[in-house]
Amino acid sequence: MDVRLAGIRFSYGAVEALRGVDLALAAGEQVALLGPNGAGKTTLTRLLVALRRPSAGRVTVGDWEVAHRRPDEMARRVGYVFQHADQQLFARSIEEDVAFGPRCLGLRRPRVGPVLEELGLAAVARLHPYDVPAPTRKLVALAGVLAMEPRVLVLDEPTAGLDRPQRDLVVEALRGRARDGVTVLAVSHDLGFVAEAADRVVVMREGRIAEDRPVRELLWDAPALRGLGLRPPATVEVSVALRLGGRPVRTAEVVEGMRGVKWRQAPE
Amino acid sequence: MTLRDLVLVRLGVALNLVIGQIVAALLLPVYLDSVGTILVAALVGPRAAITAGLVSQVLNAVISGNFSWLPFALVQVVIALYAAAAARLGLFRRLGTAVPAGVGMGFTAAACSAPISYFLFGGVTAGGVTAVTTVLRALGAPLGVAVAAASFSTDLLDKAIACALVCVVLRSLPRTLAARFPGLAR
Amino acid sequence: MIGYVPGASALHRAHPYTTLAAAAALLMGAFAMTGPLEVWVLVAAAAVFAAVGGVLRASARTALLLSLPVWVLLFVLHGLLGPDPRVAVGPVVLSAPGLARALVLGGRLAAIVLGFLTALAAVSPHRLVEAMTADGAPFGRAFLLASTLTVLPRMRERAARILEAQQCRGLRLRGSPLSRLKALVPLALPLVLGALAEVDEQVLALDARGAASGARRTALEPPRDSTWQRALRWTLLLFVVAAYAWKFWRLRR
Amino acid sequence: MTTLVTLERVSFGYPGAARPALTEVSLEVRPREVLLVTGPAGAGTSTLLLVATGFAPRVVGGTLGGVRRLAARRCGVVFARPWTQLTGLCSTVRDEVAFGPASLGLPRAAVLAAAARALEQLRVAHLADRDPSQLSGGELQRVVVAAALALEPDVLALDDPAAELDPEAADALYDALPSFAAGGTAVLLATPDLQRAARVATRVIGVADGRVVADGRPAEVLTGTDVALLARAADCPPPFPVDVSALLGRIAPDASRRGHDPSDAPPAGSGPDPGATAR
Repeated sequence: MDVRLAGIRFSYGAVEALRGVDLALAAGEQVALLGPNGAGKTTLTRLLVALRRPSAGRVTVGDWEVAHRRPDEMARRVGYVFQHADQQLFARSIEEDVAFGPRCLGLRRPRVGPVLEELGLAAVARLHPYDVPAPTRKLVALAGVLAMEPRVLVLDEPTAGLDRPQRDLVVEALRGRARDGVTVLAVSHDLGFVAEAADRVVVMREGRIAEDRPVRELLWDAPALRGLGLRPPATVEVSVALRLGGRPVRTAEVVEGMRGVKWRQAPE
Repeated sequence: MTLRDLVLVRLGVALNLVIGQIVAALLLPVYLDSVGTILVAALVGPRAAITAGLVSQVLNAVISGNFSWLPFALVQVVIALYAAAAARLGLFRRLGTAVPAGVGMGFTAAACSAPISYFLFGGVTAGGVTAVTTVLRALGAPLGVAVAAASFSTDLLDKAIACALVCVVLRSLPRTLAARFPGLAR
Repeated sequence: MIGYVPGASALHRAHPYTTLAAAAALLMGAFAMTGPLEVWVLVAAAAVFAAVGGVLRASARTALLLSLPVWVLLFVLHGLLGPDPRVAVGPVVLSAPGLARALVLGGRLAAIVLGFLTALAAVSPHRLVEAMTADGAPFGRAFLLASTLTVLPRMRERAARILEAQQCRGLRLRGSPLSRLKALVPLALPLVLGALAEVDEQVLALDARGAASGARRTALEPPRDSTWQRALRWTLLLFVVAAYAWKFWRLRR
Repeated sequence: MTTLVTLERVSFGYPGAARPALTEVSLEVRPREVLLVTGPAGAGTSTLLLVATGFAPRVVGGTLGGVRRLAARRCGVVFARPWTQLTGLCSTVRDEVAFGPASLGLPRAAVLAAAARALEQLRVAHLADRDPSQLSGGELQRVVVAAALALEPDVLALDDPAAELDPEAADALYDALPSFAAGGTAVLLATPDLQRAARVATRVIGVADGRVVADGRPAEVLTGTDVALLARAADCPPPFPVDVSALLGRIAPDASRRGHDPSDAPPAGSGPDPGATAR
């Protein structure tokens, strides 16, 4: 579903957090939002679910004017995964907690089981959410949002604290949603994740959009990354070291580029 | 008290002071500002609960500036003792017993706070209670009756909901957390 | 203005126990006084206390803001609705004993609030903790006093996040009283469970840093106490005892 | 070399837990090592840190089996969330860092000296007079680590210490770990962030389902870094290279030419700085 922000301004008291933001996201697009702390990334994402109201400008999600909606109404279209989403769980089992959102929305046949399966949580479905490690709880919270079948997904640092297999599950889940036309917007510092799960990267600085580029362009632009205090992901580091062509960023692309490499045995 | 008890008391105090934020968002006509005290009574015991109640009262004063309410600390002590006794009797295990226990707690608390309110403050204390008192007094009820009626009507509902909520919390504790509190097993 | 105000007044420099003892004496004294005149003398004493601390104007303004609604209610509850005999004050006829009562109760409130606001403004939590440490007070006492206050902002922040998160999962905050009561569960439970789940980490962090070592903790900046300050604190105690003795002696007659 | 911690067939279960968190773990921790404990979520890495530092079962409860010998006088511990680890008693960073030594009742001068050293070591001396509650997460976590170091622990356990930090702050924290070890402290590290951990670890313990399944140098044991996973997917024979320089060392000279097409390569100067990648 299309998301459009036009001429957005927002202030916390005297501090202007957003100073004129225009951004359009198309259905099925996977976009990463980058920027230093305090650039306005989180504020921007909150506008999409009506948790904040802009002081100027318009936010639309599909044909909905967000200005006329409450957060619990926006939940029908926009799924928001909070940074510390592990702190929102409360039910006595993981599957019950995942079913909470769909139940609030009155979905008749919530797809709890498949979502748990997708995120590798089927084996722990009957456990109490606080009996699993915090990173797993984070996946539970993501499952809870996916089960609501949103048309737009907004995620704040979805991979912080996750290990690589868990991150790969998140990447796969997001790609699957995007193929179904879900718009995905993820705030993330984790460039390994961005490389896998974004086609486009929007960089914010001081309340404005500073850059808006295809992912392979930005991740191969080392000076730009250094300016953000970031190092290129391992996939790009390897590609540069091996002089692979075509600016690959995703694991599959790099592996493809490395095909035919002759390996030596490890030195003793 | 052990370090764990101290940290739990701090948690109870913070809960007492912060739960109002959630209650206000839901526009519920209660305070629930002793939920933390009751929880600590159930999880740790009477001594920790009394401490939580007293510290909450002092912090409330420090934050709001309403230091004249400090004498109501006595009510917090009574609530803590009642809650610890109710927990020991297992009344928080089911909603069916927790709610009546809460009503009883409301009675007890009001029976303590009404005289303090009457004798020390002439019936003028916290916002909601005072408004009810004034209306009743204007309708012709004697001051003592007005104060008592106002205190009881607000406290019964408040403590009944607070005890129900603590019951839900205790029932929702994951096994690994519950096992840290040997008192719960009783 | 509620809270510490940096400054260099005599109260700021005094030992924290002295300033707190003065505020406590005002509180205890206020409940001991029963006549309008005595109570308002105590209000004047509280004002002097605030002036010594250099925070008279700010404290008085806050105390007034806090007291004013109560004064109005006292006036209505006792002055208008109080018992006979009645006196005419300008155009209105008021209850004479009720008015006296309202003056006592209102003055009590003013003295207590003014006294504690001043103490709060003049005693930095840091110096109080240092004083208690130097005193060899048990760790728990200082911990509960200072630490509970510092966790509040984080707990509030967390409650706010939970409110937002559950709304984003479709939870409605409006509706019938029953549905709102039910909504308490998804909002309050994560707050409690999340906090309980962090207890272990907090205990470990404190334990690892020797909070339970049993040794007498070293005070880094112990506030200076003096003989005359100790004498002053004893005098305040005597004053409170005398005030209650006077009160009960009069009650018995 | 002395051994700070010895575990012999140690098992541990949390109170109320259905299964033990650790089963028959044997391990020796020696001074000056940065020991990475790694495994899938829930494998018991955090628990192993607590058992090896003596905090479990003493503080968290539970039952311990087997033989544990703790020669370490003092152990420190740091968790992911900096705000759970403040005492809440201290209104300046200096006081917060000094809290540990002060709690032991050391003389005032010694307390302040220890705090100053720790502040310097974490490069937070400039924050000494700030209120901890006003710091950013990254600054605060460095203060928390400094507070643990101020006690001069023999073993310092770090449980995903950079999970809440932005990449720059995380790099800074990991880069400081070898200096702790050089000072004689053994650093125990558990984290899913294998890329950063691989840069500093001197030894790796693999844990799965509460058991130690591997113990060796990073190059032998670490199979899950991003580079290792890439190499594995590209049919590299094990052991897999953990970082880019190791990867280059494993490639036969003529192979790197394949796939290289000058027209596709980034313009000079715009590609990532190869010097930085070999760090």
